[in-house]
Amino acid sequence: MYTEKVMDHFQHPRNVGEIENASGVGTVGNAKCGDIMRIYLDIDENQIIRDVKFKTFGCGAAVATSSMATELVKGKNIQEAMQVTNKAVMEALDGLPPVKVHCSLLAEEAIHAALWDYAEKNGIKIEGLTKPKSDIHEDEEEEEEY
Amino acid sequence: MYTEKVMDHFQHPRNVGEIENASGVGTVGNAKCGDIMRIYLDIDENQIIRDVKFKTFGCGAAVATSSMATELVKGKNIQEAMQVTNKAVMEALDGLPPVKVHCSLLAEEAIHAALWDYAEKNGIKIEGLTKPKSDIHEDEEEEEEY
Amino acid sequence: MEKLIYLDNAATTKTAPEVVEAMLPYFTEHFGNPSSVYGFAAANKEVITKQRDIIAGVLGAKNNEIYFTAGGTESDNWALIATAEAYASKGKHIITSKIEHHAVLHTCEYLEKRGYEVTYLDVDENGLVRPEDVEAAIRPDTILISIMFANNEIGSIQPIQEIGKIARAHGVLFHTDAVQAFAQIPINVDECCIDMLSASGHKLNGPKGIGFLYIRKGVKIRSFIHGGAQERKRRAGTENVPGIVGLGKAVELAAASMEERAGKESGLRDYLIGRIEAEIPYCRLNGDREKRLPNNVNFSFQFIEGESLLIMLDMKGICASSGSACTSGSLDPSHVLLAIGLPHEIAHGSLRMTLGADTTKEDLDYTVDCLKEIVAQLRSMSPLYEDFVKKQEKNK
Amino acid sequence: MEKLIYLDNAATTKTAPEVVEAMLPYFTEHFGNPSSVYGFAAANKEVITKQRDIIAGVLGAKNNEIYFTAGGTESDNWALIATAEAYASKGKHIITSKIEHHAVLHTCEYLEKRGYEVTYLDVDENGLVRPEDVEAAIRPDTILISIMFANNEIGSIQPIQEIGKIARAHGVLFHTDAVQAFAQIPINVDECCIDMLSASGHKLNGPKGIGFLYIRKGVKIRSFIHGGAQERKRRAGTENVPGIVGLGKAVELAAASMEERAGKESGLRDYLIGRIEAEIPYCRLNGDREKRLPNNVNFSFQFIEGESLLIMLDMKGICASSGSACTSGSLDPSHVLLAIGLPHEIAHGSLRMTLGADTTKEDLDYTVDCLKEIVAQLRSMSPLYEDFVKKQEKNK
Ligand SMILES: Cc1ncc(COP(=O)(O)O)c(C=O)c1O
Ligand SMILES: Cc1ncc(COP(=O)(O)O)c(C=O)c1O
Repeated sequence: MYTEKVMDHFQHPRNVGEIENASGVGTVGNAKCGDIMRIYLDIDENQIIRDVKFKTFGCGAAVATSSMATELVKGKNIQEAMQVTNKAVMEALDGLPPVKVHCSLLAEEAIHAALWDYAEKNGIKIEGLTKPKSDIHEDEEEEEEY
Repeated sequence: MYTEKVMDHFQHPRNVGEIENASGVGTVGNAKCGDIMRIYLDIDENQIIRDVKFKTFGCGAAVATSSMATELVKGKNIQEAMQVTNKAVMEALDGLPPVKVHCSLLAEEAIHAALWDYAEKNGIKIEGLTKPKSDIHEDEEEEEEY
Repeated sequence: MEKLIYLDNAATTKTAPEVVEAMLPYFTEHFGNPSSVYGFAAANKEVITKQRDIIAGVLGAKNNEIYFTAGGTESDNWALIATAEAYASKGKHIITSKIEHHAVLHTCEYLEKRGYEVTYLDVDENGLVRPEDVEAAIRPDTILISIMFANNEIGSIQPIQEIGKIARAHGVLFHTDAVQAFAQIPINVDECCIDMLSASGHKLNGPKGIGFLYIRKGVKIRSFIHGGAQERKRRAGTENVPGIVGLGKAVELAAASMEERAGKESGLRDYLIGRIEAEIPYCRLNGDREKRLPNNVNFSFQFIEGESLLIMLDMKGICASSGSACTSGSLDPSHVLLAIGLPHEIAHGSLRMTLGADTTKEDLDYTVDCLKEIVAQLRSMSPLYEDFVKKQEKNK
Repeated sequence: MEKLIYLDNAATTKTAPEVVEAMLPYFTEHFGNPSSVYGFAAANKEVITKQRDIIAGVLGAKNNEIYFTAGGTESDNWALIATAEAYASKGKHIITSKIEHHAVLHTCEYLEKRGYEVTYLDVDENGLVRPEDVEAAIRPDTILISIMFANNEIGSIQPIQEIGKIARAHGVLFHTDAVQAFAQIPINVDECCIDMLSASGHKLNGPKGIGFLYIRKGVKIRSFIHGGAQERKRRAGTENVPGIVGLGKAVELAAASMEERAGKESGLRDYLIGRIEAEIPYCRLNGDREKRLPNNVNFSFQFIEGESLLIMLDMKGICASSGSACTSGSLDPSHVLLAIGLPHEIAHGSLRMTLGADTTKEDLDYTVDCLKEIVAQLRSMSPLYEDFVKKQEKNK
């Protein structure tokens, strides 16, 4: 079902944990749908992401996308971090099964939510960043296509 | 499907043939339904069935019941021959599959038809004998019983 | 029984040993449920996909257009009933032929009871549907045309491409029951404009209890069997993994050998037809002489009845079948033989012999020798033959 | 993979080697079509009858009340749809429960779209239907009650005898999906007043793609799959002879060992439940503790999600299943777990382990050891657990 990369990131998730007094924290998803991701960012004065940690409640893909997303933003500046889309996460993982694509969206959203928190705390505006939806599943509805 | 007796009578049918100038001949069934039986009787002046022959177009059971029916009436007087019912034929064959029961009816009917012919020719009345139906299948209709 | 000459490959075939071998590991080793998460079982999902690829390849279809079922009958039921339900708002008229298998005909009768109207097309004396009849039968409320690819009794191969094109031109869905034709003769679903196609494993040296329905992408029919999300949510029930693997293997083998087999079988078929016609009087070949399945021979022998013939052949170790009523427990002989215009008594005296990959010329020689003898014997005890001979003598 | 501990016997079972052995001759040797006239194939008809005898014997039913199908799903579809059609003139109301298998629930939804009305009964927190609820739901137009014998996820065994008696008293037909219960626990169709019963081969060490529907004599439902005259004209399609033989063998074996197996398995089951409850905090046993299938264990582990758990167990060679949405590709967790009142996030963290005849105490010890470790690991990376711990610390 999952690629080797996904399995690797699931089995050995990078950057699991918390950051005390983080520059920004974002939590997305909801327990109802079975995925919650929380991202902690430690951002320095040059707007470089010095450290990043995550915690995730969810399936294998949810864990792997969180892990990969943290890897992709680590050491980047916030502008670069904004470029880490769900597509980028998926590509870095060599793809996801169709039913799991929403996990990668969640990872993107979690990064954005943490950046939003950072921006709010510091009273700055990040280009292209909008307030995170509280539930990214809301507008998803599966309709089988034959 | 068939008992050993049926198979024996099918493989080695007794009394196949014709009787020239028979005392009575009866043909029943119709080609539409796939069975036709013709019975020839040679009846002596004491109303004893001296000889009997048959010809049958039909399935294995049709042949076997004709054969058995001829065996059962041979040497009997016409009153005794009237007692050779389809049940008697079936029993003598150790039974028939349910879908083949009509063959034994046909055999009974064929004997009766030949007797009727004999009675007509000789202007006598045989107790319990009615004019043969031209098609014994008419009032059969299968309705599956669950 | 010593000798066994199996000439009933249209009824069912021997499962090829390679097929059984391919299936075996999926009973006791890789027995997992393909819907499971763990690798041990999830691997079976890919195994199924592989079989789908094989089948799609043979038909010129796409992988996700193949749906596994429990056999040809279920496939036919699904195609007809689900189309009727899905397109009821467009119309309730279905076109089929009088020579379809009961899996189609009885399903049509079921639909008739549920408010649908069915046109049963006549066939010509060779058992062929006339494409112009199909076209003439199409109405604004026609939602489906279902014509079999080749007939199971008399082997006639229908003008499927012409019919498919007519269906397409009129925007009507086209289903074909290819249970007898698939992997026996070439079929391309695009060239023939086929929207749905039924097939069954056990007719092509695969296992019983497995088949498939091809459904062209875009055809909006739903499930026939409701439940779990298997087969892209269109056919519920835990996948019959060994069956699917066996079917895939059988299709692979059949497709690879198709041309060679067809050549060999049609040669033997014509040899058998030739000998019977030359050596047994008062017989008639049923079905088209040219547009005919490579393995099908069907004769009517006048004055005798099919079941007797079958039993006598059986006693000689020969397995064949008949359109006689007696073999089905019903009173009427084969609807196919009646549809090509045979009188009842001729239809009752029919014999179908369907060759297989193993059939040899020696088998057929032995069969004809037996047949000659048996036909003569049965005629000698037939009142119909007696009448016929007497009439002939009178006319002399 | 080195070690394989298979704890997903409710999903499917390994086909018993004796079953495969019993089937084998029917692929390549006795491959004939049971409807044929010649002895070679007609013998298969008797073989099928023998299997019917075995199954009927186990249920206290009559031979001709057993009809072979392609599996539990088809049996459920047949029972519901054909009853709905046959008794529509009496009424269009059906009663079932919220915890049925999708084979029943989705068929009910299909019937709802076709004008039927379905009452889905609630269950109590242990997953049991209340007989009084069944009785209260009966209306003059109720034609069918369909309640599963035992639940496939949480193993709860329903009060089938009480429900059957209520159905009988009110003159309503009673169907039970016994796919998980048949040959695992004793069932007598007369004692339980069961009119129809579904079962599936692959749940009891038989083959996939075969099952049966018991239909009490007198129940006037017709075919669901239309075509040939097989199965006393009630289920068309060439008989899956190897499958039927395999099913018969499996039932024979399962019935003979039922009592002993149930004793052994329920002992192991309770051992597993005991260790988990003692050693893993924040967990909940789902399903009734007493009225429970001998082989079913189902837990929810708070703060973690089921699919992750399954993958981690898989990495340790342990096969299990979960009611998590992620394992089914849908967004909602198991409808069964929601029906017993679990909140979504708890339902997502469920784990089902279903034992088999081969399961050993060592397997379970190893499983619990792994489980402890994995649950701790997943909790350590769960934001829900983080929040919970922080809240607890605050409250101290
Ligand atoms: C033309 C045709 N259609 C459908 C079927 C039904 O296939 P099955 O018996 O495998 O369900 C058959 C064979 O019996 C057939 O010959
Ligand atoms: C309770 C129940 N009913 C029906 C089914 C369907 O059986 P099958 O998948 O064999 O069609 C299953 C198993 O999947 C089940 O557990």
